[in-house]
Amino acid sequence: MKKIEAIIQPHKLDDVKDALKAIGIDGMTVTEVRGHGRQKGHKEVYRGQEYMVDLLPKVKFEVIVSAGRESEVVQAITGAARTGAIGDGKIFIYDVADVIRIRNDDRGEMAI
Amino acid sequence: MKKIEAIIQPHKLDDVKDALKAIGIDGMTVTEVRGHGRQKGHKEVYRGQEYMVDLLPKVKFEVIVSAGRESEVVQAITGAARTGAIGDGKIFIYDVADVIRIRNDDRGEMAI
Amino acid sequence: MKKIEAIIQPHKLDDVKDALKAIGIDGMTVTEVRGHGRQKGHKEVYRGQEYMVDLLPKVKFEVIVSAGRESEVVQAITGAARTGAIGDGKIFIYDVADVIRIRNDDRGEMAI
Amino acid sequence: MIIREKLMALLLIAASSLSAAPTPEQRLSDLEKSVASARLAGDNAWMLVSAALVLMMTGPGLALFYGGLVRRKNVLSTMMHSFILMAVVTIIWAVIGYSLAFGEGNPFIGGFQFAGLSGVGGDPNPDYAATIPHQTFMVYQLMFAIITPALISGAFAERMKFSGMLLFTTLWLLVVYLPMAHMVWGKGGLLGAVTGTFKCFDFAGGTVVHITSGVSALVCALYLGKRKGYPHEPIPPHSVVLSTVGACLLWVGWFGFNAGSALAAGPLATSAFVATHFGAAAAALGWLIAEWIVMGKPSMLGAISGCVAGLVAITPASGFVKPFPAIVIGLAAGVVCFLMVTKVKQKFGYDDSLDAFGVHGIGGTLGAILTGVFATRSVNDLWGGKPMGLVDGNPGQILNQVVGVLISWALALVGTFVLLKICDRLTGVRVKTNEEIQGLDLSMHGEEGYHLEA
Amino acid sequence: MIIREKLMALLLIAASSLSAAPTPEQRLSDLEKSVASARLAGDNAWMLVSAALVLMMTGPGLALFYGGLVRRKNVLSTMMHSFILMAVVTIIWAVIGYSLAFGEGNPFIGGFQFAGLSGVGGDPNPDYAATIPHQTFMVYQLMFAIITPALISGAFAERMKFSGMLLFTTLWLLVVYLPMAHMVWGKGGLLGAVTGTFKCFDFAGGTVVHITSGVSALVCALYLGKRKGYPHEPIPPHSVVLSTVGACLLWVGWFGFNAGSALAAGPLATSAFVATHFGAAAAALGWLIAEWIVMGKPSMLGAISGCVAGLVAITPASGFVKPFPAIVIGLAAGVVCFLMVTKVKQKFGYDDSLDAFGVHGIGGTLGAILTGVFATRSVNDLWGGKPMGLVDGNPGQILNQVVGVLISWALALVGTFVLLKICDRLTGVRVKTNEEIQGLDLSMHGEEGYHLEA
Amino acid sequence: MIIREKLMALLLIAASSLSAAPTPEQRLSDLEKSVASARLAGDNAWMLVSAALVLMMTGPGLALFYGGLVRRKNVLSTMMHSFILMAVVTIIWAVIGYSLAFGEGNPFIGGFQFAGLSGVGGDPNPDYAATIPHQTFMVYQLMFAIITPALISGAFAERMKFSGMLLFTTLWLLVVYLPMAHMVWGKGGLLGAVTGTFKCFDFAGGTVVHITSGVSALVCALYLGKRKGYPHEPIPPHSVVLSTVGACLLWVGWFGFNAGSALAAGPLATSAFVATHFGAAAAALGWLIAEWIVMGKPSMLGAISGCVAGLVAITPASGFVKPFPAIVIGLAAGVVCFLMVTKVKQKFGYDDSLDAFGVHGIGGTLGAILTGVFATRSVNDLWGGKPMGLVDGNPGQILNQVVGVLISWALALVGTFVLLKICDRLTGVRVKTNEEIQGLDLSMHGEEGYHLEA
Ligand SMILES: Nc1ncnc2c1ncn2[C@@H]1O[C@H](COP(=O)(O)OP(=O)(O)O)[C@@H](O)[C@H]1O
Ligand SMILES: Nc1ncnc2c1ncn2[C@@H]1O[C@H](COP(=O)(O)OP(=O)(O)O)[C@@H](O)[C@H]1O
Ligand SMILES: Nc1ncnc2c1ncn2[C@@H]1O[C@H](COP(=O)(O)OP(=O)(O)O)[C@@H](O)[C@H]1O
Repeated sequence: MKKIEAIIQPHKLDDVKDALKAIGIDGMTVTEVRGHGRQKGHKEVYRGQEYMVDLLPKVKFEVIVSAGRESEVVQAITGAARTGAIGDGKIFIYDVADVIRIRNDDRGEMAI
Repeated sequence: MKKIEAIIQPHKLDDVKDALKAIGIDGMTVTEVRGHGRQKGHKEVYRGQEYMVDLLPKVKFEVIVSAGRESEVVQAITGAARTGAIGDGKIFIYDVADVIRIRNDDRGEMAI
Repeated sequence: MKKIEAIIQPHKLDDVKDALKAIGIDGMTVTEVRGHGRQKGHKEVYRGQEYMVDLLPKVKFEVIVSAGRESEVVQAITGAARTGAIGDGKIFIYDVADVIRIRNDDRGEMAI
Repeated sequence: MIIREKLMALLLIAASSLSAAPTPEQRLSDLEKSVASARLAGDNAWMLVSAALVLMMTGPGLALFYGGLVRRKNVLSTMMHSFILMAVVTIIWAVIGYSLAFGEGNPFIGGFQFAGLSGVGGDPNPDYAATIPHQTFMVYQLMFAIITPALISGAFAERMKFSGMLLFTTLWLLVVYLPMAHMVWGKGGLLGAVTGTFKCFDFAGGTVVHITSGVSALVCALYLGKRKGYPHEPIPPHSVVLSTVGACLLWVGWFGFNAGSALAAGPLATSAFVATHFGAAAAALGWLIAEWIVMGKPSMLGAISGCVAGLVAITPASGFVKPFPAIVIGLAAGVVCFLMVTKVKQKFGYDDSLDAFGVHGIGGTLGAILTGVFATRSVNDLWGGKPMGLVDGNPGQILNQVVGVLISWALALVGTFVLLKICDRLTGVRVKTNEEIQGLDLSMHGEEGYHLEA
Repeated sequence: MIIREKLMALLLIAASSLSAAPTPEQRLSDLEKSVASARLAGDNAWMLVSAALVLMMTGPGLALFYGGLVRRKNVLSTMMHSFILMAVVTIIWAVIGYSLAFGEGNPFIGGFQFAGLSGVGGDPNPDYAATIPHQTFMVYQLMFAIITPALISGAFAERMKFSGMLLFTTLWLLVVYLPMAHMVWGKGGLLGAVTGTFKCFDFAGGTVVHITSGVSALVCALYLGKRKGYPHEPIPPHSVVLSTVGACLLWVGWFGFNAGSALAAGPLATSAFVATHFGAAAAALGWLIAEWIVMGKPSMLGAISGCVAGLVAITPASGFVKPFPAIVIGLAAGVVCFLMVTKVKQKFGYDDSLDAFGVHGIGGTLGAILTGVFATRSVNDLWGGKPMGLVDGNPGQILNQVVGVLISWALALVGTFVLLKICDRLTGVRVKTNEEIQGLDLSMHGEEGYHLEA
Repeated sequence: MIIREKLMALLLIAASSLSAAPTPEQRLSDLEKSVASARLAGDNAWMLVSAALVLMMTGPGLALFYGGLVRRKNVLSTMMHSFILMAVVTIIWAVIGYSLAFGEGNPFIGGFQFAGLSGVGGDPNPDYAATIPHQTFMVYQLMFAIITPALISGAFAERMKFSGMLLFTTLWLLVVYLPMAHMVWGKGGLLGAVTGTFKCFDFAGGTVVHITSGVSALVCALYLGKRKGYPHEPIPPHSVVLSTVGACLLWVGWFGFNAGSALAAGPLATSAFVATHFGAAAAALGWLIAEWIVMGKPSMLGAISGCVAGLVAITPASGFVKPFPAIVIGLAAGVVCFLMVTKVKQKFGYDDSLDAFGVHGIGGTLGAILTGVFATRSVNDLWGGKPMGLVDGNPGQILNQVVGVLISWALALVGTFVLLKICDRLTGVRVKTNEEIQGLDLSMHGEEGYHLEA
């Protein structure tokens, strides 16, 4: 099983969620994060005190899927999140050792 | 070493935390997340504009433990977080390559 | 590739960010979390109702790097985040199976 | 609108030019009329402002104070308790409420004389206030009827069903508030300060407003039972910031409540204003210092709770006491309510969510009795020179005050219990467990207080 | 400052001791003067407070009400719309605005008589208000001129360019507001209630304030187009809590708006105060109940939207109707505006972000017409005993009201459209897509509403 | 309470019916009394409202303005600075403060005549205000004594120890505020506008309130040193939204501050009201435009900072200048304070956390001097027809103003430094580093401003 972790632009949240649902992925966890990358930050000024905000609001999706669906999910996400501009974000993939459904102790693929 | 990542109902936060402490697990990190799964969302209406909220508030626990304690921790969490209803959440388990304690550069199991 | 996940004191955020930038690490994701460890929490009292807050505000850094840069990054973080007091935090290291840049489908090390 | 004034001005000019020279008699009687209008303008200006201030106490004042003290998931439902009463009580008041409180009836309840506000117009009603329009008096008193049931909501916050809350507060107004208001303030009322059988001093509502609401709050807390998780799980206020803003607005609005109860803008209003301010200040310090000593740290929540406790306790006394006694009353209220809320409540273990009983019930009772101690004819000579309170040489007044206190306690205890029973039958009063877990904002109102995602 | 009063007091003492015994004639004429000052003090006290209350409606009232309804990333830009108009309109008003509205001119616009506030001093101007300083009248009316364009901002929130907004509202004040104010309230105005060609009743601004702003809001919404994502993406209010606070402050401030429009602190002010309060209460209930029935749950946002709709609708009527008709007007406004905002808007699909048209345009129109139905000489005998509204026996008044409504609609529609075209050329009116995505707080103002990280 | 009015009414009725026909002489002297009461009602209505408005400036006004500007972890401790002074100063004022400021003493400080408020009752004190109860004057002035030390807290926010803050502000009130108030406003004061040795114009507190607090703020900032992390780490306001609400409430409340300083509801109050409003508006624009030009974007924080700067600068001038000079003073204050806060402060590098010096110290100084330029007898003829300010033909007044400015600067500089030294010894004034990192809400008060977890 794989964990697909995608950092995307906040305004793409709904699009990515819908794209995942469209390919039958129902389980997902979303976190508000802040990210730094190639995208330039912005300047904020308070009473003349300027400062660069270089940690920008991003949204992190975490989706655990069976290994076989990995590429399909990656495509759904990139398709929905891409604008072609710097700051679109990244996807990181990890191995998952096990999954347990709390409600009924289902294990492994069954629990996804 | 293993990372045990549990997504649970927010109102179970204290119960799970206490269950972990009860079995001697002191290190844990908690994040507010939003999740989508089998649990149905709710409807919110603002001036007649309805919309479905299908990302529900959840709490994510992350606990890194030595491999040997994995099943004990899983049991503590499921025991405390289970209500038997859809939405109880899931536990994901990952391998951890290394751990470092920032304070004193302790490494590996010693650092947990 | 490796994921380096550091839980640090919130007031060290800027120092750690700068330390990473100083060694040429530009990609990083930051999340507000709460943590429990050896550090004692604090007491809050509302109208005589005391309670112990034992989940303290922490900041989580996630940095994905090529395996070769692991120790350099760990050193940068510990260097910047250490105060020597309990509560300084921990670093967890995981293997990363793959990385994709959403903007242009770059894969693997290239995408970092 | 402006045209009307213009016409009047023209008439005035015309009058003064045409009628070559009015006789002195004419001028005298014109003057007598215009001085009455001038007096009315001054007093009415103050009373309209006071009415607005008392409305501001409920919304946004109390809505913020209580709204900040609950958890994020219940903030709107809590603010709704205050807000919707601004609407509901108004309609009841217009139809029948004002008449039952201030119409002539028996010593316990008013009659139907003013039902549908008939006879309540622009001319003063000298039974109540000779220098302001009767309508001003009516709308000013309405604002009191709004805030009183809203105060109770502090006891049932975070767990009362919205339909049950609407039914309960409507009935409560009719069964508890209106009789109590009539007894104390209505023409021929049992507890009237001048003509009552038991001459009870309650300048601005220690018994009518605070004891009735505070004691009813206790009954609600006991009847509804504890919130899920109380007291072993922490239920901290989601925003002491909002509560602080609310407390400040309550403090400011309370000038309308107490000094407005002089029903005119003369020296008595000023005296009540000063007593109110001094009482609030002393109580904020009293609570803070007690907390500092007992709990180790002085908190913002303590300071604002103290100021509210002081405002409650000074309410019945405000138009009867001098500045330094006001400080004493405030100090006492701050310390006593602190002990009540932090020690006594913990001991008995009932869940008065936002301490409506601890602050309003106890503070109101304390204030009502201390009014009997400190009331003095040198501030407000109601009895034509006869001594009024204990310090004035009339220890017996304390008994009168106790009678007022007992009647309001009894009415509130019995009335509230019976009404809750009825509402429980008709609509239910407590939400279901899963609704409580989800939060009342979503389960009752289908909305959330905050959407803070970027 | 205090020294002056001291001097006066000394003079008075001196006068009374030196001039051994003033003649009765002397005393009579002294009295006539001092009773006029006393009257002025009472009325002026009320009008200064009213002016302050109306300013409070814009800031923080409307700023909070609107600010809470937008997304977090646009909260400051939305509050700025209200706040900056407190500054901009003030300067325009001083230089030329007051004169164009209230100077003597033709039936459509005032002259330059009061330009630069010349001739606007401490003495009353009996054309408008005989018992308050002319300056008080001027500054009170200024507060109306501030809030009116601020109301429009509800339609263009979250997407209008700041420079475009400044230019547009400045021109709009000159081209739409000032003529309309002159027609209805100015000396010799076309729609004046007493001397106008079409005698239209608008006590506190149903046409002048709410129709002009509401209808202009519709034009803005159509001209600017929808916000990115609307309506398929949810755009929930970021804080109904803030909006609730704002609505409460609007309610309280509206007493200054409506009861202040009596321009004196007499019984008419009280009557308008009562009508205002009753209208707001009934409308909050009307909307809430309609929503409960139609949508299944009664919401806080519904209750506060209703109260604002009621306040809008009662505005033109407040100084002409009795309490129960005020309740009827409020109820009607609550239900109609609810349907407008939830059903009609959805059907047509325009994006009136915060429903400035649905509430102010529709509520204002409804109120203006119902004023013709319920106005009665027994409240405000403008026409020397002649019947006024339909219920008073003058059905024809409804036609007059319709004329007022049509003129204000026409002026707002045409004026706003032309001005938007011009501004679009000169500064642009809509932000760029990436600026809209980033949020106007950052893109227009370089700052954020909240930094909540620990 | 209502009973009393009733009795009076009965007496009146009785009087008019029994005493068949009062003589004209009788009627005249009755009229003279009742016209005085009527006048008092009007003026007292306004002054009680003004007192309430000035209290509202501190809480919630200033508490929100400052509370929004600090980091989330210090929001309560910052609001506490304002709130607790509402309590502490009140008690000091009652015991001795009022007497030391307004009792008769020497040119520098008042005597003990009014200690414990003895002799401060319902009758007017014509030394200060002949048409309002002495108690009204006392409580109105108290509100000024509350806000002044609260303003200083902007300089030591986020790092001052609570016990040290309490001790310091108590001493500061005694040593700096009371003497300054006496010199400028007290009977026989050195700087009194009419009878002083140096006849300084300060209508509502440019020197007494703003210079003393602003300059003391600078001393505090320097003495306490910078906050940890300042200036290299960003310390953005945690909620410009709250600060905006606070600024609006300050604006509204300032009408009570300035127009209330007329101590009556006549044309002078109106004139001060207008000047205040115009000054605030012009300064908001001044700062905004300067910021737009210099920094590239106009910000909400800029607009609200500007309005406060304008309100500060117009304070001493408000009862002496015409509307357009008020605009000039506002514009100047907006631009000068902007430069002060963004450029000069950066240059010198001291950490005046919330710019109490930059806004109140500089704005107050500017306003005090410009008052000497623009004061005119046509607004407030203090000197019986003699020219007052530069534009009035009395250039020498600027010197008088400079003397007032220098004395207040000197007193504030020396007094504050000495008191800080003392407090540092007795309680300590700065929190420990780990307390500062944790945030003062937790370390000083054991509570948090927000618990926003679901
Ligand atoms: N190496 C990395 N480790 C962790 N997070 C990263 C890394 N690189 C990028 N990110 C995350 O992805 C976001 C987008 O990266 P960025 O470089 O701005 O976009 P793009 O790759 O489209 O140019 C960042 O804000 C950050 O949150
Ligand atoms: N495949 C998945 N990937 C990531 N998160 C998941 C996944 N499945 C479930 N979750 C998380 O677990 C939560 C509970 O899942 P849900 O299906 O509602 O509960 P249950 O498994 O008890 O029926 C979700 O809200 C989501 O946060
Ligand atoms: N085993 C663990 N699993 C997950 N998070 C941990 C673990 N141990 C520590 N943490 C995180 O690291 C933070 C610091 O740990 P703590 O024990 O207080 O510090 P230190 O290691 O410096 O003594 C904790 O608050 C928690 O967020």
